[in-house]
Amino acid sequence: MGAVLDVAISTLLSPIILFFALGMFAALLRSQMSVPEAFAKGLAIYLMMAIGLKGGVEMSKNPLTMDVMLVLLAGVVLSFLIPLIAFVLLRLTTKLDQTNAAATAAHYGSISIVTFVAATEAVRLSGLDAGGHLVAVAALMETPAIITALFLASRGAGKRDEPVAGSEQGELIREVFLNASIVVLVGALAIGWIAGEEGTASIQPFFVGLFQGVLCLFLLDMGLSAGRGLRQGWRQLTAAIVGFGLYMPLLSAVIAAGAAYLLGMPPGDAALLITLTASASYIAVPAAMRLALPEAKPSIYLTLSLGVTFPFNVTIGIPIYIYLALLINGQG
Amino acid sequence: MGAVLDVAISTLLSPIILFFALGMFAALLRSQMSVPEAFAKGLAIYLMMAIGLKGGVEMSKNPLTMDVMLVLLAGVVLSFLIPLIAFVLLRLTTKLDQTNAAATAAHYGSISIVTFVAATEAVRLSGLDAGGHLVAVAALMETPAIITALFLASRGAGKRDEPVAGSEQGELIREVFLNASIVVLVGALAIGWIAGEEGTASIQPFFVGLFQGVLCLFLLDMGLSAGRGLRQGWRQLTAAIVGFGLYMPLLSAVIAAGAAYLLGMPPGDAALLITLTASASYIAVPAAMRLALPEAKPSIYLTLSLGVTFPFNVTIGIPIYIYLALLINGQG
Amino acid sequence: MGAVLDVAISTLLSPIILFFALGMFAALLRSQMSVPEAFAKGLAIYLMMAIGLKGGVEMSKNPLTMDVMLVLLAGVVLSFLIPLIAFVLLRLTTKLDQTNAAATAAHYGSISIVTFVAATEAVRLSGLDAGGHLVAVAALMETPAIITALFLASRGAGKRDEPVAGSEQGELIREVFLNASIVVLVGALAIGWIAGEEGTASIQPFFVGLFQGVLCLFLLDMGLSAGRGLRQGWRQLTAAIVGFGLYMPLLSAVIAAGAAYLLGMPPGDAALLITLTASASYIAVPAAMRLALPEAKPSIYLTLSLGVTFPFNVTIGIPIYIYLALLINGQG
Amino acid sequence: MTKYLRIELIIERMAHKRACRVLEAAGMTGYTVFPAMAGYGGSKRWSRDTDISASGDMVSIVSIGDEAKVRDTMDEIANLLGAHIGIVTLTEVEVMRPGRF
Amino acid sequence: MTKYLRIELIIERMAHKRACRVLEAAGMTGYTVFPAMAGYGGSKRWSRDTDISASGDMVSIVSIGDEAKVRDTMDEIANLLGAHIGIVTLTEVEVMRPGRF
Amino acid sequence: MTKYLRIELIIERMAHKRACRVLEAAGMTGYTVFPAMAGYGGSKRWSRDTDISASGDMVSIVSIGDEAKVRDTMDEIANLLGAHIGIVTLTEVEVMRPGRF
Ligand SMILES: Nc1ncnc2c1ncn2[C@@H]1O[C@H](COP(=O)(O)O)[C@@H](O)[C@H]1O
Ligand SMILES: Nc1ncnc2c1ncn2[C@@H]1O[C@H](COP(=O)(O)O)[C@@H](O)[C@H]1O
Ligand SMILES: Nc1ncnc2c1ncn2[C@@H]1O[C@H](COP(=O)(O)O)[C@@H](O)[C@H]1O
Ligand code: NA
Ligand code: NA
Ligand code: NA
Repeated sequence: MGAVLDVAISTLLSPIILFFALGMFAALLRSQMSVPEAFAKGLAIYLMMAIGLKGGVEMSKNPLTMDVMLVLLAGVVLSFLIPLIAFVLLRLTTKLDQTNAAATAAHYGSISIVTFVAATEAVRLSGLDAGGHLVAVAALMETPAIITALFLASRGAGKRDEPVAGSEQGELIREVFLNASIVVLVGALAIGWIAGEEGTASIQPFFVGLFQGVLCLFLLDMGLSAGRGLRQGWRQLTAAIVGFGLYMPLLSAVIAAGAAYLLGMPPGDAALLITLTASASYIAVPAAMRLALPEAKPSIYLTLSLGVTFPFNVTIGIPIYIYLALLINGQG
Repeated sequence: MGAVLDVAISTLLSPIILFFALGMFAALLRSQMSVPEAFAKGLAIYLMMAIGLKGGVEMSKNPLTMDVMLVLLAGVVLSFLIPLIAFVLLRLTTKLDQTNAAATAAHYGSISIVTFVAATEAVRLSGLDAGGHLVAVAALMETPAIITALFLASRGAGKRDEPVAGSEQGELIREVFLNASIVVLVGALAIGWIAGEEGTASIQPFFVGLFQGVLCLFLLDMGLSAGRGLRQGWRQLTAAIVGFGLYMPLLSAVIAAGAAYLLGMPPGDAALLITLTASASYIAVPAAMRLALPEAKPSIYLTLSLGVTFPFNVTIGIPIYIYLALLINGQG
Repeated sequence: MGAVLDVAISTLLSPIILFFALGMFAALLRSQMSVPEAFAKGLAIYLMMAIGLKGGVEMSKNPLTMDVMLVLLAGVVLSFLIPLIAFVLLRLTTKLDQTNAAATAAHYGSISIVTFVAATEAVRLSGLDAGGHLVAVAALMETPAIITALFLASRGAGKRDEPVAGSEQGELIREVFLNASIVVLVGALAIGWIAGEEGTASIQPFFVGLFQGVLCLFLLDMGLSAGRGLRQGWRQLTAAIVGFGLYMPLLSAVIAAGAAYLLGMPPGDAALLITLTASASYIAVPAAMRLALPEAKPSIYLTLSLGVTFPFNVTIGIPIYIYLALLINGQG
Repeated sequence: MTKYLRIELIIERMAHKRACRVLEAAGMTGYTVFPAMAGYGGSKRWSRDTDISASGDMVSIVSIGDEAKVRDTMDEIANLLGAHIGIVTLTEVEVMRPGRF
Repeated sequence: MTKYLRIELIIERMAHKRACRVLEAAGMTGYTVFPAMAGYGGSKRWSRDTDISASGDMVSIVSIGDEAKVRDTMDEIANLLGAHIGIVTLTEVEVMRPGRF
Repeated sequence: MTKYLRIELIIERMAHKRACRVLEAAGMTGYTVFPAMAGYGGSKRWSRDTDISASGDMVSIVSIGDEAKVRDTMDEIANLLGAHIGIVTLTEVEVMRPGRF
């Protein structure tokens, strides 16, 4: 427990989280500063390449075992499943209508790559190890939640039958399965796997050496986004909705911990699977929702995911998830 | 003296200054090349994060002494004071009206972070040391000059009484005290201070290792901006105005040297305080002036600050300022 | 021969090429992902600075010999000459009209810096050495081809006599001789030469350490561009045109190999000269053509150069060019 | 005399390809898309540089065509805007080289 | 029949929030802001990518509303443009879904 | 009463300086250039972020002036568009502060 507290404190005082706090603070004080969108998007691509490569290189060191395959499968199942639970809870405890509840649920079934990265750091600081295949799990968990949400939103009568004008066969599928983060994560994972440690040696200074620093810059921007979203959108959030943004990750975490326990995952891997399940999307899913459920309100699902759940996860959540992972391994 | 000449020459031949010269040269030859604004702005944020972190880490090594506090105070006083002198000189020697003179004066009271960074390099090359708190001085010196200038501009009769339509209580204050460079400099300084050397070790490759290189890229862009500004704006500058852009930094430098002497500052610190005082703003103050004194002409104050004073400072000025700093320490 | 095959394979499996393939693959699958233009353009400037500096530093180590001068001259002559051959072949084998044939020919006479960089890597992997002056050759080879093409396009009757409205004396010359890549390449080369190894030591972590990694990111973007161009433009390309895009580089390579043989160039240098001659422009020349020959169709020349020749060169071409270079040195 | 209209369609960036397909399908000869950087509507503000998800981003699609074709296009556009947020205006314009529309 | 007008206000980027506040205060239902990249006026040129201070940048604010509301807004806009550089045009437009303005 | 026209010229980015020079030479008091991000014409699509050569990029140049001056400008613009791709529209607008045009 003491060790977990140490992790919690060193997480909170790490420059990455401090820059996030700086951004959030500046936005709440209504500073006009911003990171240009093109630059931030470039950094996001860098981060995903780096994560993918790292995972791929690590995976290239060990053969693909049945255990690994089961973890991948567990991730997919969790991503399909969590939105169901989230949807039911939202409908019972908040006043959100079917569409908004489904759209919000999709966010919680999908994942946040930055939360994943922050957890990777915390896991390392805790002296634990995690396998490269968790990056593959992350990529796999992005989309199933969207499918569940679309199913939930379309249930019941009165739904639009004819497609929206101009919509095209396959456009949603392309958006969902071939969005930047999946293409880059999976592609870089494969490249890391093929090229291996030796083949990627010459690009390590860029992708490994700079990773932490770039993350600081990116989190400054995320803090600005989250703070501004919160300042502008908090009126749309009732107490019940905010509550959901705080207890849902914990609930997801417990479910994921159960799965990790059943699969006998080592603590590092388990901590990352739990974090992925507990994290909520704020890039890929909002984009997909604009196409698939345009009548759902971004000011609800985005404010909640980026302004409430993300800050909660990277500060308080991750130490809890590591603790859970130790617990199921009898080391809590 | 010989040592100073050496510094002067190695300053002039450092890649940083050579890239600035390249940009200026290309712009004067009317090359169409440009660095995309979003990319340059991203690099500027990086540079300020790096400077702030470095200062903060250094400050974390020593306790905050009374001496440090006095230097901070001296910076603030100089920033308040210099615009008064600049304003009087501009009104006496040029034909600028009250508003334009006040706006221009604000630029010379505030500071240029890139000039500061170039001086930091030159100080290091001269074998001197400088304290991290000079970064805090830089942040503190950005804004007082703006306040003085607004006061100068609003004196006298016939000034607008009712506020501009759409202007909002506090918008100027936010712009002035919470602009990107202050938020990032002060924030990163605090983060460096809190996290210390150990806490920032993992982000050093990004923020320390790359600093000089990024600076080259940024100065290429500054050269392009300065050259293009000069080419398009030189017609607006009379000889008297250009003269001001060259002697004002020297005058400021002498005043700052006096302050540094009174405070007994070591040569490295003194050189940086002198440079800050001698430098002129070209990002933060122009932005504030567009809001506060929209009738003042950017083609005057910006061309002068970016096209005349900045090149003067980074080439000839800095070696002189180091020499002054050695002089007041009896080492000239 | 075995060694060449090894190079071919390690070229094909290097992360740089794999990222290019990833981008191309994603684009062909119609993924919506993209690298923001401002970010990609910033990276391009970085890459050219890095290449120029490296070449300049290497050149600073040896005196400028007559041999070097002759290689520079050979590059210029090849760039003037190749478009003539390309033009004749295009007119004979395809249905392109005079203007489109001339515009396309210009691309093949000029060079691709990224192909050059990829060849530099492959040369290094083959255990060969190459001189820094090849960077100067690259810069010199960019423009002569454009002049030849303009001459070819303007031959014959019925050509526009009066200039296009708004066109300005010298605008084309500035675009052609002072475009970003020439300014940055030549400027950085000069700076590297002046500052030398010692003077550039502090910027090496940025410009040398990161180079390979940045290249991966840039090639991901190039793959996306090439793939998308191909997907949208392939209908404009007849088999004869595609054929030209594949045999023309080989023909250019053989001619350049002849020149290299006559000049007695060592294998590393020869491989790079051959690659430059075989490579085709996709940034500088298209821009110049929009100004000088606006009636030529980008969907032809750009799709061919970026979608056909570039992928051919970086995968299959480069190993062949290295083999040719060994051959003329009696080591094939 | 043929009358020409300029369609200006301000729509979510994520949905703009749908609008583009509608315009193409209706036989408009061309259109041009411009990125917006900020906006306000329904008492909410958005700004490109401060929203990491970019889900609030809008673009403006400008397309010029003759009246008949533009009027035809409007039905499908209305269908599209039933699902998405956005506004459309039509302005009468004079064109050069009318033959090309 | 209600007439609808499209306001196009080209103004300094630094001052655009003031204009936005004016529009909001006047009860316009929405507006959209577009970044300009270059321009010319008063015999001076500016260009976004070549001015590091960004102090010359302009933006265009487009806002559609019914005539009455737009006319009301113009007084305050005039006050704003007394202090800032910028130009305003009003164009008569046809709107779809008039109810929303 | 003087009539004011708004020129909107959608033209290739590479050629936009030529258009700007034409406008300046014709005595227009100002213009503003906006970057486009995508478009369609001649059954080809282009998109800024996906074309590394940027040779397909278009911009929109907006310039407001009185009718006489705008009409004068059109001849030279026609000459320019003989060589380059692009479209021009003229719209009648109401201006504030007419003195400045
Ligand atoms: N009257 C209007 N004029 C111009 N743009 C508008 C207007 N109303 C809405 N918009 C744009 O459309 C977006 C969505 O508006 P709304 O549909 O009202 O939520 C806003 O953020 C604006 O960018
Ligand atoms: N007649 C005009 N048409 C379009 N934009 C203009 C016009 N006049 C001025 N502008 C824009 O407003 C800016 C400032 O112009 P000025 O107020 O004349 O200094 C210029 O740089 C242009 O971007
Ligand atoms: N009718 C139109 N309305 C708006 N923009 C157009 C139109 N036609 C062409 N464009 C723009 O001009 C570019 C070139 O078109 P084109 O000259 O038809 O090849 C297109 O990619 C569009 O950006
Ligand atoms: Na989740
Ligand atoms: Na100063
Ligand atoms: Na070539």
